[in-house]
Amino acid sequence: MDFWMRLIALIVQCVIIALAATTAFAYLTLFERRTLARLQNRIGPNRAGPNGVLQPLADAVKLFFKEDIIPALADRPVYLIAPAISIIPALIIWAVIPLGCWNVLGSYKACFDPAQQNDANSFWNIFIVANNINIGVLYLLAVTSIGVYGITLAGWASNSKYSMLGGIRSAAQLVSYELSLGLAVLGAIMMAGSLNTTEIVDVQRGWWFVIPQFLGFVLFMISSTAEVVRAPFDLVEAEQELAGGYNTEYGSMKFALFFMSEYLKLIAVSAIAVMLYFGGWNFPGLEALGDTLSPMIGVAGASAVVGIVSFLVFVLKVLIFLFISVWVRASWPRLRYDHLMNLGWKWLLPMALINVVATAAVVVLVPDNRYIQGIILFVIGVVVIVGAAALGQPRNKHQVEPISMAQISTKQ
Amino acid sequence: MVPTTYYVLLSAALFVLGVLGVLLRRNAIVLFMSVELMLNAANLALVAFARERASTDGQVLVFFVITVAAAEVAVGLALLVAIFRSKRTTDVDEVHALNG
Amino acid sequence: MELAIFIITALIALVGAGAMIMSRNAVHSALFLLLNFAAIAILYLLLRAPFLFAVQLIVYTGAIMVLFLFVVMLLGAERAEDERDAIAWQKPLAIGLSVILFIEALIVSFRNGFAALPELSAEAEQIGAPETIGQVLFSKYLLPFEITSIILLVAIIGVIVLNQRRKTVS
Amino acid sequence: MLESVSFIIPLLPLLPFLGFVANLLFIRNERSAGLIATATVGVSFILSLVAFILFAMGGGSRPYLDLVTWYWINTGALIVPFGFLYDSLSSTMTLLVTGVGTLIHIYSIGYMHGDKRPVRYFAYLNLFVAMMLTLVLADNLLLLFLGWEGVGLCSFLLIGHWFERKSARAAAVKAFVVNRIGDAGLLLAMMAIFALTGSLTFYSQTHPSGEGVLPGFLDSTSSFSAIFNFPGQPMVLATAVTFLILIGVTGKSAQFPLLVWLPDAMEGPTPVSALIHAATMVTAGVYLLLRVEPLLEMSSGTRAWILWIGALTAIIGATAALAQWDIKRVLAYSTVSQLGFMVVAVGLGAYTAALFHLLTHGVFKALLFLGSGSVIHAAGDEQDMRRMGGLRKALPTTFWTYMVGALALAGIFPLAGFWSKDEIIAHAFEHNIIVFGVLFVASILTALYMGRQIALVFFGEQRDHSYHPHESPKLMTVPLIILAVGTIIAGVINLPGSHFLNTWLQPVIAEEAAPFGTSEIVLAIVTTLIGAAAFYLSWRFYNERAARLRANSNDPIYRGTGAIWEGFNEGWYLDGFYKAAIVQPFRSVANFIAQVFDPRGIDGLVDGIVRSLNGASNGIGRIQNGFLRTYALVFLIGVVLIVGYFVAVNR
Repeated sequence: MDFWMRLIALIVQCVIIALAATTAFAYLTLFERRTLARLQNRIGPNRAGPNGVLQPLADAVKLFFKEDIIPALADRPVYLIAPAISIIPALIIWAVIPLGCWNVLGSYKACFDPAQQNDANSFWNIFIVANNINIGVLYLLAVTSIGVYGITLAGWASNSKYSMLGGIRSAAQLVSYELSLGLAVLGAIMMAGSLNTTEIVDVQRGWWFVIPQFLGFVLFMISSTAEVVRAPFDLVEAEQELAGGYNTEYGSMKFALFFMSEYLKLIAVSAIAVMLYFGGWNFPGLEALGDTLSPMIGVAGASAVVGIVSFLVFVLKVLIFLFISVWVRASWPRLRYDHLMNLGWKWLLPMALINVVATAAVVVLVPDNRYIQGIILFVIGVVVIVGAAALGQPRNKHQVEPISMAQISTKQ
Repeated sequence: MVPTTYYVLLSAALFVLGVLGVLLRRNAIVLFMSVELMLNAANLALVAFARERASTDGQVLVFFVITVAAAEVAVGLALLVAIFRSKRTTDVDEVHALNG
Repeated sequence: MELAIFIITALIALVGAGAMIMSRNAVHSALFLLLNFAAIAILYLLLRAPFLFAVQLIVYTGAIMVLFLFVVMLLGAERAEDERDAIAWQKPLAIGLSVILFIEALIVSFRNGFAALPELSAEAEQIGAPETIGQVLFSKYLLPFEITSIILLVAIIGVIVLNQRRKTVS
Repeated sequence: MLESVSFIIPLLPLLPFLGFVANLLFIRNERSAGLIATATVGVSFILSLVAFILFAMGGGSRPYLDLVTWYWINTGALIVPFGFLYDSLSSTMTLLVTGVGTLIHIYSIGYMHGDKRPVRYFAYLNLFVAMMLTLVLADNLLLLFLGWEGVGLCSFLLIGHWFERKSARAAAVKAFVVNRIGDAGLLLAMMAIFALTGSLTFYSQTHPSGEGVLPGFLDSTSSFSAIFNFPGQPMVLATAVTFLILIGVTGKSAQFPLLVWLPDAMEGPTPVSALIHAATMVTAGVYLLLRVEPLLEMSSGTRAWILWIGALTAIIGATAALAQWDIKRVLAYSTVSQLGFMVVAVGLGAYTAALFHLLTHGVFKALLFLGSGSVIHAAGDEQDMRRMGGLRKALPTTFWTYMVGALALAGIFPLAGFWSKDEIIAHAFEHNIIVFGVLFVASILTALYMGRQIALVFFGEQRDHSYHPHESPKLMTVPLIILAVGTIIAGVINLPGSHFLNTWLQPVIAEEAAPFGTSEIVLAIVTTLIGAAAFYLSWRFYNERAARLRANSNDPIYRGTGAIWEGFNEGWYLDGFYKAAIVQPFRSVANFIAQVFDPRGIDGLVDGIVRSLNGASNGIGRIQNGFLRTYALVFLIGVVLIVGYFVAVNR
């Protein structure tokens, strides 16, 4: 009985999350276009619906009805399967991200006190995480690492020079940045002492990892941006160089799937950043809110409110990250390919290693007081970042690369 | 629970397929992949045995195998690229000259 | 239920492996192998080895196969078997020997029987947990672990040396 | 005083050896080589003289001096000291070897002047003397054997000194090979002795561990008295052992079956011939017989063999000497004959007489060889007596000294040869009348061939005028004069009645001096008179006919004797016999092996192996085709087999 209930609930969860994610993607495009437009001192799409809220729908309709072209020399099966391979990881990555805490059968207190999670494996305990497995972070890494296939295969299957270059670039870039990404995450894992995502969120209550893992956070942001092929690391699809990159030969819905997977991954990465460094759905006063409400609307009601609020808090935090992402895209020029590789291998990787070593040392040497740990690690992190920045300064004026105007582009 | 023998049989089948790949294919890369397939088949058997004995050791062994396989693939592919540079081919039969 | 999952996954794995060696295109081969690896990863989950599941995905699918694809694409070597087989005579021999090998495996299997395994206790379920593996890895298998790290280091150096561009003296 | 003797004795062989080393390694010119070589041997002679005197003065208390310098081999069972035995026998031999050796060295300086390899020559000469002294002074058989082989080696090297000449090479090889046959006998004898007594030393001495005695085999003769069941005929072990020794002696001392090497040894430089024939090498055999005298005394069988071999050798040598044209070959066969005399003496039990004749013969034969060397030198390296004649006027010193030597050899009173030879003949007359007859004929023949030689070389007119004879330098004539003086007076050491040598040898050889009665005197007078008559007649006969001799003409008596003369000339065809019986079969076997067996059999085998290996490697090489997949296939075969083994057989 329990098994079937669980299966049905899982399916429901999956459908909900998938639909929510795609919807979120759709509106993220609108959000990005509007925000970019504002940052560039223009208006952006505002014709479809009030303030352009129906613009994503219009785009979708347009893409659906575009003619589906398959290049004659393409490798058909791979060409067709590549968008699917691309979208799948972007969706399944959500399985282990804790979106909030709604203890349906028990008290909201369980969300804040691990001791009361007496039935940790029960499905009803924490609703909003789709699958609470003990290798959550590893799962995240695994899925992100699969993400490379879609792009690479699309590039290869198109049988076109530009696509091919884009595909190869993506393969190299993703494999390179995966290392520093994983190592950056490792710091947070060591602090938390667990690979379980809910536990990581739990541990951060009142003391977000962004402080002790400041260096890790910075590294994570940079390498995750590269990992989702987002500006300024979007060389894979650089129009100026590659005429659009791996998806040059794709059109209509297949292109839409790539597009979607990119944005979904962006959202997912932002969610992971929130989860790892900003306490996930945690927010100061959340427990107090439950305490205040429970006498009024009962424990179940309070739990529901806390669950919804925690979810909203989570979404808010992710939104902030998304905004930052757009902001970065609007501000920073694209890197040159060799610079990209240099950055990944020669700067981020050593820094991530320093982070791992420092974290491990501090965790072992100062075992109990997380505040002191945090302060020490924060100082170390700042020193390393500043030092790296200083070291990275061009020593010779002649070596300064000419900086072109930020390349701002929208898709389509 | 699934009997261990099923896993072992599956592992054997995969292994034999890997052997066939090594023996029949000439593309060095595919050949290499077949070797990886054989490694995975062995891994699967190891994990199955670890499950039967409820022991962690088998899994640790598999972990080592995977790690070393990664190193092996890196070196092997580097060799392949080096060979390709001089011979312009990845056909193993093309590199059968035993001297020079 | 679990048996059903096993059979489906095993079939996927077999099909993946078979298609891998049959496929004329190296990229297709790689993709089929990927499928096979994914199936094996799922089998790891069935065998209570979630850590290995993750490692399999990260290392094999995330790194090794990417590397394969990368090399195939880089070299444009997806089709390398256009000419006639120089040693075609060994094809039937190879198939025959492989069949014999499989028959031997069958004999062993049938000799061992097909008794289903008992359910594991909650404690024993932990054999594949990352904590357990970490414990064993850093105590009982510390030396192999260190040696593996050295192997990796050597591999890194070896790869770099192998593909170093010769600096032209000028 | 004896302590100083023990200090001196090791120096005797050591000094010439040092001379050898110096000449071998450091000296590069003829003059210093000759000086060094002569000086070392000369000093050695003086020292042996000193030692002899000291020993003679203090020797009464101790019959011999056994001086162990160190243990050569010390393995528990086999103990071989590197020791020197100094007794009356070896001291006498030492004097002969060093004395005559010194004179020959001096002579060599003159004779070898202008030679191509003088340094090497003198080095070998020194080594020769050193080895001979080692042989003489050795206190055990193995060390004696070292010297024995050493002189064999040196004779090989010196006979082949002019190895550019094919005949010299052949002679050297012949000497070496023939000697090896005898050496094999001596080796077997040594093994037998060691097996019987567990020792190789002659006399008992202190055991190296400091306790007990290391028995000497001559002291434990009872070991040899056992009966040895030789098929068909039992014999005393002593007979077997001494017979083996006798084989060695026949090789070294050129006795009957193995005498062929000695005449050919004339291919070496003349001083070498003198050394081989007079002082060293050939005397070694006789010395060995004297040394093992206690064993010989136990075996009448061997002594009979010795006797008859000696007699046969004496007559072969004498007759062959009669029919030679080469001045040195005459002397060589004469040596063979005289050695036969000595061996006969041993066979008769007249050991002292043997040694006496050995000493006197050593002196006058050295004189004769050096004299012939002088003649050859004067005649421009011509050795054929038919090309000589009338050299009396050109070479007065040589002539007179040679005359003394010849008369001594012929046994003319009162020269040394008379005393010693007559003693042997007297012994033979007393013990064995047949042997006496043989020896008597041999001694007449001796007078005949010496008369013939004197007549052909020194009298008449010079028949070949292609050279201008001139007297040799002082370096060569002075030794001749010294030796001639020695020849004249050497008889005194064992004059009948005084028996000085007998007394001297008493501690070593328990032999009573032979009685000297009327019959001996008559015998001596008769032999001397007959000898002198033969000498004169022969001189007269050849002197008259010498003028008609030409380079290739036959001997005057050839017409009467014909084939007999031819047989004598060929040394009783012993060489031919060996050639036909041994060399030719050996050669045909070798030819068969070289021309049939080797190319077809061995080469065929080797080629076959190579071809089969080639084929195999070609076949195997085809497996190594470089195809990775084939290797994998082979690997798979192995896997299938091993897994199959575990599945089917070893479950």
